[in-house]
Amino acid sequence: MSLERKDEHDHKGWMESRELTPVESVYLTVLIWLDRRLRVVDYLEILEDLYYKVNMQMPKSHTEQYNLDNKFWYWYPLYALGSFSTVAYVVAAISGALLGFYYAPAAAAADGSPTVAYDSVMLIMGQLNLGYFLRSVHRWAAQIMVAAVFLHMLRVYFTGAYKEPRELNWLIGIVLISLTLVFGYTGYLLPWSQLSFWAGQIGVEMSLSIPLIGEWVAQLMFGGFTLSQATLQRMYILHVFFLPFITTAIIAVHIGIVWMQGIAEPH
Amino acid sequence: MSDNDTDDVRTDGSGTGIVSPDDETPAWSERKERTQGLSRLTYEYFERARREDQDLRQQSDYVERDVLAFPAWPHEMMRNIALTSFFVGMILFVSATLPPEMPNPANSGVTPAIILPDWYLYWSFGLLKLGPLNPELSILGGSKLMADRTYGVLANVVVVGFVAIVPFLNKGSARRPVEQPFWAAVGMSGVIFSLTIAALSIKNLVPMDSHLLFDLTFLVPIVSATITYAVLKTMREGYMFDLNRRYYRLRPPK
Amino acid sequence: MTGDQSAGTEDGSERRDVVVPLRVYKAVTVFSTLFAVVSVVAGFILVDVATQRASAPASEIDVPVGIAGIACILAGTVVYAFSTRFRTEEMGKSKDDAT
Amino acid sequence: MADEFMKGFACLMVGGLGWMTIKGWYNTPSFEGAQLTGELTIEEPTTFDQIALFMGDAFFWFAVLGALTFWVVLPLISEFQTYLNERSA
Repeated sequence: MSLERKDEHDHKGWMESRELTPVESVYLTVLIWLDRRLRVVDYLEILEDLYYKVNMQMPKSHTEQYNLDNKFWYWYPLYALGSFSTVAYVVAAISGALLGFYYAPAAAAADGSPTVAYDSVMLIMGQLNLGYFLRSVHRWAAQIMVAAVFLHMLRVYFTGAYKEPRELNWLIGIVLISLTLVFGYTGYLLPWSQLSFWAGQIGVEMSLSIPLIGEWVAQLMFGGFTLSQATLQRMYILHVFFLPFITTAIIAVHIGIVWMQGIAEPH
Repeated sequence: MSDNDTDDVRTDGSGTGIVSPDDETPAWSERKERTQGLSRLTYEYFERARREDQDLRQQSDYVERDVLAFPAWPHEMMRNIALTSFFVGMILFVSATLPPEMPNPANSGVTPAIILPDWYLYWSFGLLKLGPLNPELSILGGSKLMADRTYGVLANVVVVGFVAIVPFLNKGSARRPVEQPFWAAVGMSGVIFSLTIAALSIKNLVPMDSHLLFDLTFLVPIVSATITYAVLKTMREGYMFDLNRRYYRLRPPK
Repeated sequence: MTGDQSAGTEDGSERRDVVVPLRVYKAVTVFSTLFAVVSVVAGFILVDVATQRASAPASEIDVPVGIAGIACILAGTVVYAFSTRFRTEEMGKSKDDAT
Repeated sequence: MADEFMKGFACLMVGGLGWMTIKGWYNTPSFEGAQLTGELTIEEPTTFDQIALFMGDAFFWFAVLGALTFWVVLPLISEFQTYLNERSA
């Protein structure tokens, strides 16, 4: 900005030319006074300018071109569900990384006595400053991410957005939704509480009942046919090492394809 | 809303209509030979959209970039950032006010009253309880072809598999549910089934006779699909009626 | 939109609209939002202090501070609500688009 | 129209979140069993508890009545008014 003062709008003259109630004129006078001194609006205008400079480089969006805004805007929340699940994923990743400083996947006994894993979660919940909030954010972000992913899939289904040329992205989406569920399941087992233990039992039985490869799958995923330390260790590594890498990569591909193809809007 | 009452032909809310006034225009019957109604309209709309996009790009004020539909940046992202910040606020609010519970340590000796995964796996858990539907083969002397739990795992595979092949079953350019009542009805039955099967998986918590619940699990989706189909079909007829009226008002039959 | 102020719509709901220059509109939006956010947060902090984070028995609540807190919250709300009557030229009311 | 939908939806969301929070605090005795609709978990409500319980009910009715107003009542009234206007015109 130059040092020269811009031509200011004659607020005083303008206000006198209007029929304003006393309250309104006081209100405006105060805000204009603040504006003259703090100039916050100037900085926001720079941002606005930047936005429009970028914006002008782009072709018109469909809604702009066909003036659909007033008809479609209340569906926007449904179109934001994809980004929303990504944001929830990021929130869960950050809080999960912080939780990782305190959690230890150790000594999975099943005799009703608290294990190291259980104790570390109790420590996070009870003693750590804001620890309960951290675990709470992680858990809620996960829950909400799953819900958002389900709703995102429904939106895509009902607006027919999976059709040509987006079949591939639909398939990738199904892989992602499954990964999200596995993410949730492995995380559910980590505190090694009663719920975790018995959910783990169901998992072992499910994998054992797969024809032909059942025993092999149980060995691979759960480290045996009964729940043990190996199970907890595997769930932990799946949850904090394998799944994050795989899921992040696939999310990147998923969003990249959306980026290239554009968002499919119903007409 | 108000568009329906105006006399000029506005098919999608923008300027030009699909009916051109000259004699080169194919007759109604010729139009009808290709497709009709909403799908026809959609086709026209897509064609024009593509053409205008093409024109815009060729004006070369724009950066050369192949956008097939709706640019993700910045139009979509700006909107999404605004909306998602509300959602993140919601996450922080609920996590500050409602922290998670912590049950007792794992104990293989005590079977808890409730053995459940998280809510989002209820549907999968419910599919494991479809034992009564497992076919019995008389050849095998009434014994079942596979164990009930194998059957349940298989049901999961079938459901996910069906969802996966949807894009290859449902083709065409129809987008809105009203354009494709059948597929919307299928989707609706799927949504309702995922809810009823989830209810089935927690049947000891649902205050209802378990046999009735089992039957309802399969009946309710079918009923809701029928209702959806009927409603959408009716809406579609309404649109068609409106389109026809406008068409004939413009070009009255001889 | 006739003139600078249109009082109410046809269905009789009185709602005052004041048309202001764009710059003033921006100032109003930015500063009223800022003021509202700050005073609502401050109000909650005051209420917290007055009631010792909602743990004090009823007799030990610091009444003046508590009332000041609630007044702060209300003031923020009122400022924000008041800002919605200002708009600039060519800014249609959303209701006009819909009908 | 869209405006009305969003307002009703906002009422539903705000009211629902508030209701869920209060019920989570006061009406969820344990993880096993009734969630949000269980028995009161406190014996002698203090002033703050009473305020919170009242707020819980207020949120609930705000959600229900707010959504009803914007989605049902107001559209009905405007429909009725246009009907009356058309008749008188």
